[in-house]
Amino acid sequence: MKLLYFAWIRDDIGLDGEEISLPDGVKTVGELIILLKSRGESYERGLRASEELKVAVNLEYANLDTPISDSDEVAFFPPVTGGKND
Amino acid sequence: MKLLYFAWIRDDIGLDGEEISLPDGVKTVGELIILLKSRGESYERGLRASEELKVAVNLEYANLDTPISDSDEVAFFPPVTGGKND
Amino acid sequence: MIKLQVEDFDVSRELSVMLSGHKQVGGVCTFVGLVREYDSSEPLNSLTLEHYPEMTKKELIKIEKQAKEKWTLKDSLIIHRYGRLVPSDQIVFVATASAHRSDAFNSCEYIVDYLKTRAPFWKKEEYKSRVKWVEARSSDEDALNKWEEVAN
Amino acid sequence: MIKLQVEDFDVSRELSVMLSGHKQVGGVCTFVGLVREYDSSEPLNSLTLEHYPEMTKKELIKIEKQAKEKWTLKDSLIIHRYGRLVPSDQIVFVATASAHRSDAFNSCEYIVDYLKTRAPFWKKEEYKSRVKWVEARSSDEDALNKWEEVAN
Repeated sequence: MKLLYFAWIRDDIGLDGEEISLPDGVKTVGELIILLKSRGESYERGLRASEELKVAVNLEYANLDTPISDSDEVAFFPPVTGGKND
Repeated sequence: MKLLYFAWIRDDIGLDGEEISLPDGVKTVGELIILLKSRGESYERGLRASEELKVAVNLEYANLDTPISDSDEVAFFPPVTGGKND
Repeated sequence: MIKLQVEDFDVSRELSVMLSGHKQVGGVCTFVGLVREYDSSEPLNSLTLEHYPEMTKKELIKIEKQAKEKWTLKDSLIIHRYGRLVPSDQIVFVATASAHRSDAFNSCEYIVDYLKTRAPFWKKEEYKSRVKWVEARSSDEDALNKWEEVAN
Repeated sequence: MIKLQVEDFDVSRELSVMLSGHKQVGGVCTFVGLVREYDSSEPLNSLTLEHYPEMTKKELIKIEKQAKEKWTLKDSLIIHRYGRLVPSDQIVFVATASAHRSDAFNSCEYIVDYLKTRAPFWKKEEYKSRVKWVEARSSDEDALNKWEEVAN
């Protein structure tokens, strides 16, 4: 599975992305977040405040219940602030 | 008094404007229209359909009751169609 | 700023002149009105815009002032051409610059709606075989009514 | 049409390319978003726009498609820059061309509102002494809600 981290989540985790193999029993975005947070403080910090964390699975907005598989691309990012700074 | 005619009103009357002296008893826009219409068929036609006729006295939108005097500029024109042709 | 002119205008240049010196503008909404060729059997040769210069200027200044009272604008610009134009020519340009985009959008639409019904311009369409004065549309008056409701 | 680019854009040129061949366009509404310098004690040095390229493209195509389903448009264009920008730089350009001006205004504002909340862009502000990620504003979500109400 391909993971991507953007904006301050990337800064916190210290990686812009990584490849992982999805362990058995991790079948949703929510379960993936729990798994990643268990990897240490930088993940804990980067993926804090779940309600402000946005997730996309294969380029589509997803939520905690969205099912995932090993062939997916999952991106984690903060609420978007595009367009312009008004 | 200075009179101005625009768009198809000018085409009908055959003048883009004229100077007239306001006779006694003509004290409003409505009375001025009656006076002008009495001048002949071209005025009758140009100033027909009073509800679609727009009038400005000294550059401000006016109505039939607007008072006028000999020093005023009075313009007659159809509903405006500016901006663009959408 | 108000400009009434025969000449065409360059949108980029007008925007950059307007924006120079405004560092707190977050967004600019603009509207460009063009001479439109209707789906008709007859192609439009030209559109001639006649206006009442002194009154047009006065009305446009008034419309711009009202927009600046209703919304928080850093700057605004209205350019209106007159004279003989051909299909696809630019007729009118309205630009409103604000710190916040909703102010820019609303004020720009407001100015265009008012301009269509208050500014004394008249359009004469020239086709191959005839010349025709364009008649006012009631939908333009309807467009104005929505702003009255906002005001009340 | 969607363009994601580092380079600046010229509004006049983009408009004339978009409009060439559309003789029935009566009006074009555009929005230009700029890097804004806030009234703060500290001047803004730069704004860096990061994005998620594949997803951004997909989201912008979706937003444009939705706008074209809701309103009658002759054409539309969304240009969004990314990378490092400085105050007063152009960030985003949205243009919608229609036979009728209300369709142009509404669709342009719709696209800008959706773009602000759906397109995966993040902004990092660089000041003399600090660097700061810009946080999302709830007023952007509010701006979206008005379109939901229109839809219902």
